[in-house]
Amino acid sequence: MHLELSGLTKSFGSLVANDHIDLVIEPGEIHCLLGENGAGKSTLMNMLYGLLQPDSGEILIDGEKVKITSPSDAIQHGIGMVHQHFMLIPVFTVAENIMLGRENTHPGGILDRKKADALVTELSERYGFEVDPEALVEDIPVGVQQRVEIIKALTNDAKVLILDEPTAVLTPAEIDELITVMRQLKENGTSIVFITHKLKEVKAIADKITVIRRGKVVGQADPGETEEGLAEMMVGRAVDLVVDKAPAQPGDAVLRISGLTVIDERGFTAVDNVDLEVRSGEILAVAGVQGNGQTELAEALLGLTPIAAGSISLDGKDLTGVSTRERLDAGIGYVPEDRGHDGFVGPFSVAENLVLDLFRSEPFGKGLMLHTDEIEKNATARIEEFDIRTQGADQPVSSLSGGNQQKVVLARELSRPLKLLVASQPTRGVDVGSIEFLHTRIVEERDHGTAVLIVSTELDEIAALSDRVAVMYRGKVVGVVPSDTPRDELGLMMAGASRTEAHEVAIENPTTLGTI
Amino acid sequence: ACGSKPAENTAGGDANKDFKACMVSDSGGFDDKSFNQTSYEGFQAAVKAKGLTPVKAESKSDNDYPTNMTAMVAAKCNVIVAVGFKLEDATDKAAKANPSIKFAIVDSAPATPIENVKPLSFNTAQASFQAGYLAAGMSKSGKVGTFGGLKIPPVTIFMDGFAEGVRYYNKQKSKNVQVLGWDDAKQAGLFAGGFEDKAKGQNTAQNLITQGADIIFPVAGPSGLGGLQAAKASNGKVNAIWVDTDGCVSAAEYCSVLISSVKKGMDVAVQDAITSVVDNKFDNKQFIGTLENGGTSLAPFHEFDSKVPAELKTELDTIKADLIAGKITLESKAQPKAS
Amino acid sequence: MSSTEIDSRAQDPAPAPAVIEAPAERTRRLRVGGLMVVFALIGLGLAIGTKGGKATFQLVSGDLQHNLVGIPAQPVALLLGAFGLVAAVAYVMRRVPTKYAGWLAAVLGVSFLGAFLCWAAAGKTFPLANQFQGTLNFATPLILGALAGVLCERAGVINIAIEGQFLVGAFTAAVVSSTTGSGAAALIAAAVSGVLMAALLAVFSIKYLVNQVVLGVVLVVFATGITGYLFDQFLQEDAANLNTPDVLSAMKIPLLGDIPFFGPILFEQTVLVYLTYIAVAVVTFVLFQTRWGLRVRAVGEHPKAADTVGIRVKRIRYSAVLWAGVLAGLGGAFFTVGYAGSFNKGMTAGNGFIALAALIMGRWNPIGAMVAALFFGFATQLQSQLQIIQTPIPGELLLMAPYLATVIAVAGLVGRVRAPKADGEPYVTE
Amino acid sequence: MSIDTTTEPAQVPAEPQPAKPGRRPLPGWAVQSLVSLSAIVLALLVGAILIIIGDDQVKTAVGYFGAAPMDTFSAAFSAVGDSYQALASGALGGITPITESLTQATPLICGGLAVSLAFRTGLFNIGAQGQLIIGAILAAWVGFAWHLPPGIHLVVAILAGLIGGALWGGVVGLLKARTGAHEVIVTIMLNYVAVYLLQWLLTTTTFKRPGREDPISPIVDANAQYPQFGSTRLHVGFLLALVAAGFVWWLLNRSTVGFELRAVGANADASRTAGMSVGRAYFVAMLVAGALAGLAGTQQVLGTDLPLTDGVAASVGFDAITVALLGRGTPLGTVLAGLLFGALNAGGLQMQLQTQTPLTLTTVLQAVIVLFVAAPALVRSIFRFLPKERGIGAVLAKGWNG
Ligand SMILES: Nc1ncnc2c1ncn2[C@@H]1O[C@H](COP(=O)(O)OP(=O)(O)OP(=O)(O)O)[C@@H](O)[C@H]1O
Ligand SMILES: Nc1ncnc2c1ncn2[C@@H]1O[C@H](COP(=O)(O)OP(=O)(O)OP(=O)(O)O)[C@@H](O)[C@H]1O
Ligand SMILES: [Mg+2]
Ligand SMILES: [Mg+2]
Repeated sequence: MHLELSGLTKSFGSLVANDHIDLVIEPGEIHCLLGENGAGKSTLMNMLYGLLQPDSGEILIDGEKVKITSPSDAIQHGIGMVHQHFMLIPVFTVAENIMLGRENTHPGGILDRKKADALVTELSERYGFEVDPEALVEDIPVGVQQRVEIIKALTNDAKVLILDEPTAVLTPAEIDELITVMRQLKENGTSIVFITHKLKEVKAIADKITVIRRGKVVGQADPGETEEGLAEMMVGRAVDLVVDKAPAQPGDAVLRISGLTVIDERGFTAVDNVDLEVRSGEILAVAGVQGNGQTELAEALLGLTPIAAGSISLDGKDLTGVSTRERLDAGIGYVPEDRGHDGFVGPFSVAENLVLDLFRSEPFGKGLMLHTDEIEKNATARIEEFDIRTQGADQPVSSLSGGNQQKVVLARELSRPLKLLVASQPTRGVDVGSIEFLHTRIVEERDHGTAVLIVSTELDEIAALSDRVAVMYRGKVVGVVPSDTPRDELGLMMAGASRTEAHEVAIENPTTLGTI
Repeated sequence: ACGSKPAENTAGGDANKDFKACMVSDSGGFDDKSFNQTSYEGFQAAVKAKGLTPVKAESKSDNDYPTNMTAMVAAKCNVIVAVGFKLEDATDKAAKANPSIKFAIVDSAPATPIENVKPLSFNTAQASFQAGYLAAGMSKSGKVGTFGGLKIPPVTIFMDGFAEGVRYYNKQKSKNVQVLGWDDAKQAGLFAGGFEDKAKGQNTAQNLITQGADIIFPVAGPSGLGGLQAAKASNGKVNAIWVDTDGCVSAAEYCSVLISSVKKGMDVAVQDAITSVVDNKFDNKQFIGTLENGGTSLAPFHEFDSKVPAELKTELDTIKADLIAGKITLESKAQPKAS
Repeated sequence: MSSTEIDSRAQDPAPAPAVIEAPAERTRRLRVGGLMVVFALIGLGLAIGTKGGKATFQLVSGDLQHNLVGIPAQPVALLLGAFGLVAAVAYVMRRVPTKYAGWLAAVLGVSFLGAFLCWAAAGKTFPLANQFQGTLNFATPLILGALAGVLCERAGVINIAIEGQFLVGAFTAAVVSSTTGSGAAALIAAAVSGVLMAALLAVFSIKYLVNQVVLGVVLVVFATGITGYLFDQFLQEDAANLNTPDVLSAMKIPLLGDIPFFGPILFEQTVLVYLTYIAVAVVTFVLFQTRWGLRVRAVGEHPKAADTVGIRVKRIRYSAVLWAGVLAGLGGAFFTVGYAGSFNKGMTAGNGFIALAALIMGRWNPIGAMVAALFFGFATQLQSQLQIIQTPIPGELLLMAPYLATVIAVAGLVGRVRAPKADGEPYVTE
Repeated sequence: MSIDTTTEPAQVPAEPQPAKPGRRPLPGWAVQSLVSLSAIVLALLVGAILIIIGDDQVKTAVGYFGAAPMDTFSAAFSAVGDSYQALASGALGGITPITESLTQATPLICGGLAVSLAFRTGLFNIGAQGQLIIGAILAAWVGFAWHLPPGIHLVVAILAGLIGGALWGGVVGLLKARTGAHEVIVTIMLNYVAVYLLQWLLTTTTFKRPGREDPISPIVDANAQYPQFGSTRLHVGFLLALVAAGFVWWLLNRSTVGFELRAVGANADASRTAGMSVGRAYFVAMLVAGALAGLAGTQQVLGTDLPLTDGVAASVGFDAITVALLGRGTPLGTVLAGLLFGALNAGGLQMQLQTQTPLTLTTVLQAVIVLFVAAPALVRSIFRFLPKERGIGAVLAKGWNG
């Protein structure tokens, strides 16, 4: 299918999110879209998929003008999409999610669940996925959820498949798998629009690259282009992809975790007898596939999840069983994994969010009194310092772009003296320009002598930031390795291999991304 | 519907058109199938008979009493009738401030008499006593039942009288008819918990029926209508006695199951009170409706006229005479005390 | 070890069930268990205080002389009390696999109730069949209302307006039955009026994006006002023609009606009660086994996801809310043609709010809502019966009991509930 | 103090909206005033239809419509005209009506604040009714059973009312925090419990008026009564209501506790992550909300000469929900909405008196006004000339999940 977008324009209020965008997608090509956060990639794809209506411009399929006013139109035209934010219903089973919208039924509208199960099984076999059709989506790991999304998109026999940041939550091995599937689809003549912030992936798979900046197409690039070149096109200035950081000068252990065990709500052992130490002035990265206990580990450190056994101490002070507030007061800074959920209060202003865990103490509050002028003053300073792009300190944080929201959270946590910074996925979904800034700030914090614990599924991030890496698998720490461990080896450890096993296997079976 | 325009209706007696008769309801409203409604009927009767100008104000809540009372005074009413004990404070206050206006209050009496307030009270225990006797005499199962809306004296006075009537019957006849739903000695019994929920009233009555009661005496306003519905649904096995008004008139659809009703003559009392003001015969003496003055009475048997044995009818008359003569005295503490 | 082996492990990082109990689980166990022990002890205490003699239970409604079973009150009460205590202690001590722990609570519940009844009925006759009969009477409108709520809220539209729908349904059924004399017409009219109220709810929440909590409360006020006004201006003046509905008559279902004990209770009822049974079954089935139900649940959980697979979110929401209107309207009809006859102002007396509570207590599940409604109906009926047979418990306390029991049940047993994720959130598309 | 009811909700401030530059001929509050004004006009139209169909003269005139059609219209016009004139004069036509309106508004404002405050914390407080009742019970009891010097007696009685309400609200918050029990269920149930408790207490000798069998308490001592303004029924409780509104505003916007409450209301997870105790916030919010409802309770028994009866709460607790919603959960909005409802109540009584229009009409009017105010899009589709409002009014409670 030959797809042409011509002069597509979309504004939100006074903001022009897409400005006369032209794009051609040839049959059987993998077309990468690159751009900063808020560049307008998702907006463009949402118009193609009928979720948004263009203000002007048109969509042509095989030379013919079509009107796509809803996702069902798009589906009928053979367009499938995997959305940036999961479009799965957590309380439904995999099969239910996949059949939704195109249910096979017995007479009387009664669901034919057998057929749906069979379809899931068939598709997952065809593409080498392993998915249990009866499992509840909320119970399966994010990586598997992503597969369900892909199966969902494939069941429509889409001629054009849009993948909006599908790899943000996948392990290297899973990304490899996805790349294989994409190639397989391409061979069958399916065109793919692929959006990602990871330049390595782009280079590995793209046939064509289009870069979008501030709602306009700024050019096409060749897959042979260097990462720095691509980054510069995206951001419009030279970007340092490697964080300049001096070797760590670790001091004494600040955080001591021993025998930590967390049982989750479903009764499963999420964190299994973990011992770890983080020293002042070093960054320890916890690597692992999402759902292997890192989230619970971080939450347990903050007292957000009750622990079943073990102890946590900070600077020799026992924190086990102490409230979250006391832990924050003891000098822990925390950047949660899901910023929208746990990191900020959406309807609150930037200024209020910047003091979300500081408002009780001077100068922002005293006793019952809240000092709003001090809060304003603080906001002005932090916005300046962290280059938060906002129309004012009283703008609600929910209306900021993802990268800027993340800056608000980080600015808040770094604006008080810390002994330990715990940051989960500090740059998920954030563009390269903002990543550069956020990474620099985290390293600065380390250099001030703060102990830093980063939880990340992103091997690039781990490579860029960490001084040591602890790999978690099924709630256990399978090994603590130096930061220069090859990514294939880390990838294998994240799948449960011990360090020595991983070392051997990685040499025998290099992955696509590992060799770039 | 293309009729011709009716001529202006000036025929009715409007002899006293500049005499304003006013009435304020309590929060039950004039449609409460109970004392507000009955009082209102008396009010209307007086207005019609004397050709007065009527002003009525319903109260949606307790908050409205002072407001409505003030508004009545402002409207230059000649006589203001307040319905219900909850209006007493507002009435007393308005009366003291406006000595030229006459007041009457239903179901209440100021602790110390006020010059221009006529209290209208009713000793419905007397007619209820007859009703209890009647019920006991008519019961085949040997069990009769009663329930109230809330445990308040205007309600329990009926239940007291009823229970005493049954006991009197047992004593006279050496029978053992039981009263379910009220123990007047312990002052404990069955209540629906309110006056609105008709379904709940019905279910409550049904529970009495299950326990064997074949005559139901509901004292719960609209909720009590549910009790009549329960009787009706029993297809003749269960009958009922209504309160306040003659049920065959106010709730005609249930007449077939109504043996009789305990009438509380608020209509007559209100009418008389208003008329007395018009006729310049007002006094502030407390009116206590009794069997003697017809302020409370047993309603006609209507459809049961042929089913109530003549002997029983005679006995009821005797009881009435005895009550009037003071040969029978009632124990109920809820009876109005003459002030 | 090959890479594929490792990969396949990576696909399934689901950890093994824990040997140690999760802290949250433990808290819950101790809370529920503590409550169970308290109740077990109360049960035992009552058993000890039970008078001698027989407690008689009547098994078939009707003449109180027949179908009686007498049991020695105190011994049975003691036995049940002890049984309950064992169950409670076993629960607290985790002596039964977690899977079956719920059964212990059920065992305790039944034995506590049994002991309580023995205590209350010692030397008296307790009409057991009537207890269930009354439970059903109280619960029927609550079930219909709660089901209406389930349908709405599963589709993502909060329905606080059940009370309003009840009132309008009751009013319409009464008027139509009075004017046409047809029970069927009355039920249809009640359903239609329920749908009209639902249409207000739907249009204002789905099209005009009005906050649904605001909307629900306002619709109740509106329904109270409008039925009250029409009653004042019309029904009051012409009650004979407008407000003398015929109550539906009970029909016995052959065979089913002959089942001992429950037969006459469940299967000698009006068509409205049968419609209620059908509604529970149909709503449960439709919601969980049909295409429409799947879509309803989808738009209530994650409307955007449903949209992306081509489902018309608003259309599904409209249909769910309107169908719910049918149920709520019928629930309203119960108050007039279904049971009590003529209409009077405010006659639903807060039952719509109780239905709302039942829906939440039943965790937005049709069966759960039914159980909650039955629980409430049972408690209400029990207090009424106990008032008649006269127990040492003061009547005033008995009147409060159903409400207190609900609070205890919710705080002690139900705990945190989770509404459909998108419940109350309007869906806005560009 | 003169208040123009028709424009009251107009000044309800919008919740912070993302500022979007653009051509806006009118400021946001002006647009909102217009919408609210239009909503009231629409509601009066709906009311007019009801008045016409219910009017006896119109009914008669319709009977001979063919013979004299104009009669029907003139009857309709005069019915509506008379009714609304009475409504307006009862609400605003002079000192007495205005003070009546304010008196009626007083408990509605406090009750509305109780609901609003809980809303802002993410709780749906249906229990103002019960909280008010308990507050009234304690305040009345202190008022008539204790005998204290002037001033002190009033203060103690008010405190008792606050404590009573706070207890009843606090239980809800505590259960929610500790066990997760849904506040909607608990508040509904506790309303009933409060009513039955009150009914029971009124049969005890402690509460019964000496010499009376009726369930009615003595009126509180003069020392325990709110001083009244001149000969009107308006009392100092009204000022307290305004003070309470100011307090709630301060609490929400200028205090650390309020910051926490609002944060928990807007995003409980993020608040917890930021070290706040969500459970404590629920508890505190319900405690204060209960106290505010209790204050409304004191206004019932210490303010307007009312003894304690089973109807002492009237329907204030439920009307308060509507008031809070109309006021969009803000203190100022709640005050204005309370004044509007108070005026409608007072006017409705006058309307009934002069034109025999049932009070239920006021109820319909109140519902329809809130309905239209909450649906500006609908109002705008009827009155096309209205400019577009930016964003839709603040969403209070998002859903059951907070
Ligand atoms: N519904 C909306 N309303 C208002 N503004 C919007 C809306 N959706 C997107 N925008 C704005 O449009 C711009 C483009 O957003 P878009 O989601 O397309 O970015 P993106 O390129 O996909 O970014 P990311 O890499 O973070 O996913 C952003 O500035 C965003 O704030
Ligand atoms: N109503 C709105 N007004 C203004 N901006 C909005 C609105 N809705 C969404 N946006 C912006 O649109 C952008 C795209 O939304 P989206 O949900 O894709 O977030 P995102 O930036 O991709 O975040 P993340 O990085 O967490 O995925 C975000 O930057 C968000 O701030
Ligand atoms: Mg995007
Ligand atoms: Mg993003």
